[in-house]
Amino acid sequence: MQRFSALSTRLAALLCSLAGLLILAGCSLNIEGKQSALDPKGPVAQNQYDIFIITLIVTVFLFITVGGALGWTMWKFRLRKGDDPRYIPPQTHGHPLIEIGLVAGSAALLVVIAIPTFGGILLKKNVPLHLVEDAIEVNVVGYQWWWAFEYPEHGFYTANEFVIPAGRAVKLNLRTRDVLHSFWVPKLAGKVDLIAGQTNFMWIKADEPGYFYGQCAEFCGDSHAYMLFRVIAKPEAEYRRWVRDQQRQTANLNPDTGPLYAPLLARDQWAYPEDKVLRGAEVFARACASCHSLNPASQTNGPNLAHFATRTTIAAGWMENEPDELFRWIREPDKVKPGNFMWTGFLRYNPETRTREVEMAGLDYYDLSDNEIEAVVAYLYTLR
Amino acid sequence: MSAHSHAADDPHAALEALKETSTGIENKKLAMWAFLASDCMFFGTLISTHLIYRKIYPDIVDPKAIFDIELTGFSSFILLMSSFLMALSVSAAHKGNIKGVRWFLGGTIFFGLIFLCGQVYEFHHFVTDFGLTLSSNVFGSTFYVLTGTHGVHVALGIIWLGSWLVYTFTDRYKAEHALDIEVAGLYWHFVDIVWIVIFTVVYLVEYVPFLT
Amino acid sequence: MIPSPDPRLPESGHAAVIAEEHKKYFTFFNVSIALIAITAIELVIVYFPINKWIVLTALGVLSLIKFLAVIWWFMHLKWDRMLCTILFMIGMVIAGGTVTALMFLFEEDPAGPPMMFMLF
Amino acid sequence: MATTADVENVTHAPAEPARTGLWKRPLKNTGLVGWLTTVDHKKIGILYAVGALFFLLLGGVEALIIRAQLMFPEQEVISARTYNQLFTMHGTTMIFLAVMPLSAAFFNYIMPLQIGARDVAFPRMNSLGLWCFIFGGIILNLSWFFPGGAPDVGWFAYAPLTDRQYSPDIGVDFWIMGLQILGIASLVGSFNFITTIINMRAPGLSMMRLPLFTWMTLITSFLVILAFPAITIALIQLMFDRHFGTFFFNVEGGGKPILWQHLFWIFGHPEVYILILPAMGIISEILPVFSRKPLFGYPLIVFSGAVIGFLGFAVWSHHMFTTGLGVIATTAFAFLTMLIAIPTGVKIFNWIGTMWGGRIRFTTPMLFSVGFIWMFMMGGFTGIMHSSPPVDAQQQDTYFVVAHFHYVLIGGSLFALFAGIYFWFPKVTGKMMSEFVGKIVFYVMFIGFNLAFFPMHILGMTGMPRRTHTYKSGMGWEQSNFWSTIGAMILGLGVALFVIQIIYTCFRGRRTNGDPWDARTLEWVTDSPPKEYNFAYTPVVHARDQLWENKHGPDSRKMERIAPGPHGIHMPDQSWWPLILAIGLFIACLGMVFHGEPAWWGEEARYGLGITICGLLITLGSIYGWALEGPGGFHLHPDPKEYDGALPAPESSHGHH
Repeated sequence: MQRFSALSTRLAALLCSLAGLLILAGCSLNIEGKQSALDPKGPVAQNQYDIFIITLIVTVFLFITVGGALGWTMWKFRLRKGDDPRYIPPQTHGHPLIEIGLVAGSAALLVVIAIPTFGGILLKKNVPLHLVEDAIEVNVVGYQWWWAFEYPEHGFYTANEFVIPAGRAVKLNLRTRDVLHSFWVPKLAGKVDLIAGQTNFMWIKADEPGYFYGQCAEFCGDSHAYMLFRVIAKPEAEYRRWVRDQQRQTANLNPDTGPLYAPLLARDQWAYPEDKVLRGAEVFARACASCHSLNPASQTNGPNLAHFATRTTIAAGWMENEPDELFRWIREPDKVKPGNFMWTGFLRYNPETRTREVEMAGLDYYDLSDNEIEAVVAYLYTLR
Repeated sequence: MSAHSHAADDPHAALEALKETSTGIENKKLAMWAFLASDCMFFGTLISTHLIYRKIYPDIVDPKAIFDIELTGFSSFILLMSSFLMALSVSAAHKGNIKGVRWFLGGTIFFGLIFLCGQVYEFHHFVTDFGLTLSSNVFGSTFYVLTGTHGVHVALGIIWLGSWLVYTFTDRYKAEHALDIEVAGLYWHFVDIVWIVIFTVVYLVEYVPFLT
Repeated sequence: MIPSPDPRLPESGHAAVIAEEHKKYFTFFNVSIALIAITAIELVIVYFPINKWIVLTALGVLSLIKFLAVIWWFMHLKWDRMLCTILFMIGMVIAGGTVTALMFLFEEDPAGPPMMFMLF
Repeated sequence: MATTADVENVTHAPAEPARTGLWKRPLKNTGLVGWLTTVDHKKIGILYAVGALFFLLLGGVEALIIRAQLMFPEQEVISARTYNQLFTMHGTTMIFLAVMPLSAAFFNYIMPLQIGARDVAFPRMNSLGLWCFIFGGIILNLSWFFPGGAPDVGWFAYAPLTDRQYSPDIGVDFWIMGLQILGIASLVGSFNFITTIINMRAPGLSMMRLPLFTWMTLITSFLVILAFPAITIALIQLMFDRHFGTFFFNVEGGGKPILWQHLFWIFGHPEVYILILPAMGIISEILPVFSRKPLFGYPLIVFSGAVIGFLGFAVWSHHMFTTGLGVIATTAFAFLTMLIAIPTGVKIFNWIGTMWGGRIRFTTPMLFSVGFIWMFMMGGFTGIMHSSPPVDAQQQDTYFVVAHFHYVLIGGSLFALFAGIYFWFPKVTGKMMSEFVGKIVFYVMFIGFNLAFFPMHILGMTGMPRRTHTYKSGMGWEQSNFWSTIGAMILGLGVALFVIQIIYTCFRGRRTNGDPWDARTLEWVTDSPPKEYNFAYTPVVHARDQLWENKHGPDSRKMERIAPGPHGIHMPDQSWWPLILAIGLFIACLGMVFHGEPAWWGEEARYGLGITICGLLITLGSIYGWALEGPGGFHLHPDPKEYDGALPAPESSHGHH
């Protein structure tokens, strides 16, 4: 037993020093992941990263000094083999000077964190003066479980991914249509919540063009994990072209006055035969159009699908925008994203019956055949 | 009960015999004060909810148009009076004046009932004449839940004091029950001071001239 | 059945208790008169066409006086041990601080207009 | 001076227990009735501990299922809905049904012994707290068995997701009523502990001589009585929203869901300290014993505990840094939060100071205590990180925060509570837990815990949000998640081993004497396990670590004993009423749950209110039964031979060992 005790003491010390090393190894790395906050690409994220590093240095310093003292104490004053276990060490009760000194010391370290913290709070709240001139504005609206992005200066909507000009600040007004969400693109900025009943503000800026992963960070119900989005930073010229393209109508919205797709593209660019596309348009008008607007200037209950074919992802960033994936998404949306309204239809709560009633039917109701879905897929890919 | 033979020569024991508790405050009284400290937070939360929504939506309802400040003022007067009588019942209980306890407790309960009737009348008036219900707007929600919680406190107080009133007529009532009446009284006074706050921040401030 | 007086006190102190409680009677009476008077004043001053801040401050001070009067005399804090007052004040201070902080936080609503003291 | 010798003169008059109420008051303190009607703080403490350990295992199993689901990307071990229910119930269970009641078990069992009291101030109220806890746990977990299932809104239950519009199912109603009844449990318990500690200390045991654990019990109890009202009111408002159509948090009616967050965290932050302060108290008891030194800087530790408690009410919005608070509010809450680091640091410094210069024995309780300091330091330091809002903006709602609070709650609270169990187990049962197995449990848990939660820091910083039931492959989260799951399983193994060890020791454990650790405080002065009357005499305390002074101190600081009077020791009678009262509340809560559920109960849901009223009438009736039956009581005349199993004769300073 005695030997085991000594062994375990040694083991404890070893484990503790290992834990310390892990801390150093784990946190001081600049970990590049698709969604890593340790790989900042914009001033807000950079500022937050810098302050994080300051706190890291302070806490690692504390961990080494306090932990060192603790480890040393454990080692030095342990009961050794052969010691008299009944030895009574001096019964000291404390020393005010030591204690006051330690309190003052830790307070001083906190000041080191507090000062840049204050700067960071101010930075996140307001676009700096030199950037505010050519900042653009985007209204972000969270829905269960997707994102709508509105460009109020240009009058169009898009969904689940949006393009920003690299090098320019983007002011984001955050609102939600239902429950709480949180807008988070780690490489550009820390999150800000979308709170029902109020509008929140944040700003982002991408220093260089890039493709940034974002995700809802506030629990928002069944499919919270599937509420992703993308921010695409493009060079100024490409951004302008993108804005111009987005403002264009992609489809003729009145079925009586002509084909439902925009005849803007050369036929050879189409991957699908025209009759299939036309059939898809009809199915879309019947089963999808009540929720999905094809007019870039209007927003209905579901994601705006104008220019759908230009997007890189579908299902709120969960799947790549490829025909197979799209087919599966339309075939079984309830399996891909449990609880989502594309399947059940748009529900509205009736306070009288205290139940949720279907306001607009979903695909569960329409029960599309595989052929019809293929046609819709064909049609959707014409929406450039 | 746990007095022992050494009470006279041992100072600790003498202290114990006299006071029974470490601080000299009876357990029940101390627990009641702790409860009242906690109850401050209950009402603090309710009052802040009401004030916050009142501030966010100043125009949702014009309380001046529906409040009847004369009635509420009278209710406040009634509740203050009941508090006065409660203090007298406690005093009488400590004196061993059981008749006084009965009369003053009866008066306290009577005034409490009048207050409660006033509140029921007020609620009824709001619902029938102004259509203000729990679910008509935020003001209705916060107002009824705040004043209703206070009303429930009053009602529980009446039940509590009523039980003691009945108890004084039984032969189980003993002199040491003065403490229980004092504790019930603490609760009753607390209900009164909560009303002092509610009367000011929910009713009176609405009448301050600039608020139109 | 006439119960014996408060058992906490020695028998010899009974007369003293009675005298003490008699004195309390007049204190309670005076306090209650004061409370009613203050309530009446409150009811009148809200109609005074003077600066709202004066009225609001007066209202605050007057209700505070009422509040303190009730806990100090009616609730026996004057005669009880200090600990009761401290215990209750812990609750009061934290509750009061929380209410104040909440009111302030909801003034800071970035979406709405500056609502500072719209009510008060 | 009074000594035990007086007792020999006492006649052993038979005690005649009172029999009042609707039925005979239970007299037998053994068997099932004995446990159901007990008012003995020790039995109540044991029941608390058993219940809490049961729920700890339940919550642990929930956690393991969660980790299994996250082991690999894009898995479908369980559905999204089930996952959401699991993490909601895991959080709620661990906080309200495992850690808090386990702390309450120690409050109940240890605190009265530490202050030399016969019992708590209100024994029947203590029993009410226990039964409310049990029924609260039952209500919460009943939700699994009803259509719609358990709540799936998170333990924080942010509005408006909890609105009937977004959560039409019955789960949230179960959650509301379960928490409400658990709140009652905590509140009545805390009023009781406050009264007990302030009022029932042994003669000479001044506040500044109180054992640290008792101090932390007192501060925790204050936190409970001041924090729980906020959530109680918030829950009532939410209940009104869901059942009676009010607009407190309903956006369409003008409600502000942000208000829920404020009210929730006004409760929620002090709650964090409610979970950790008892653990700190336990550590502050164990470290001196195994270092053979008094606590370093006792007054400062007490004071910093009080400061932590007080500041705990002034920092709630640091859980809401990302909700768009104003600059002033954000800054104020950030700086106040940083301020809390100072008293917390003081405690760590003083614990090191306690060990410094001592003679440290690394027994199992000591290992867990030292493990606590290390792990709590880790959790504390990550806490300092997200006290800074800009840093928090990246860490909030990510696995970094999950790592942080598990370091504080497992590495912190749970390790300390386990240390407490190993430390006081011989006190409670009179049997020693095996040191060898105990150390294995510690190392398995320590390794498993760090493997499970350290990678989560990295997960969080590389962008993995919390409360997501799955994640895409290729995000760089696979490795960490895999190892984290492995770690969680090792941790689970450690806990399982621990439970097996406890059960084994209960039946087969080695008997021990009253003071196996050479301890310092008053609870070790009596028998182990203590007799139902705790102390056969009233201890008169002359020093802070009274037992240590008894053994090693000068004569002037040795304890004195006042023998009971000729009537013997007064014991309260057992009672059915606390249990019946809790059943009444249980019925009332269930009625309220069903009231909101027309979806599967149809029009009959309106009977829910009727059930609630019946439940409340039972409650009211039991209050009358309770009051009229009175505390009752009988007198015990302890056999002089039973006195002070562990206390050495005051004359000899080296009588022990």
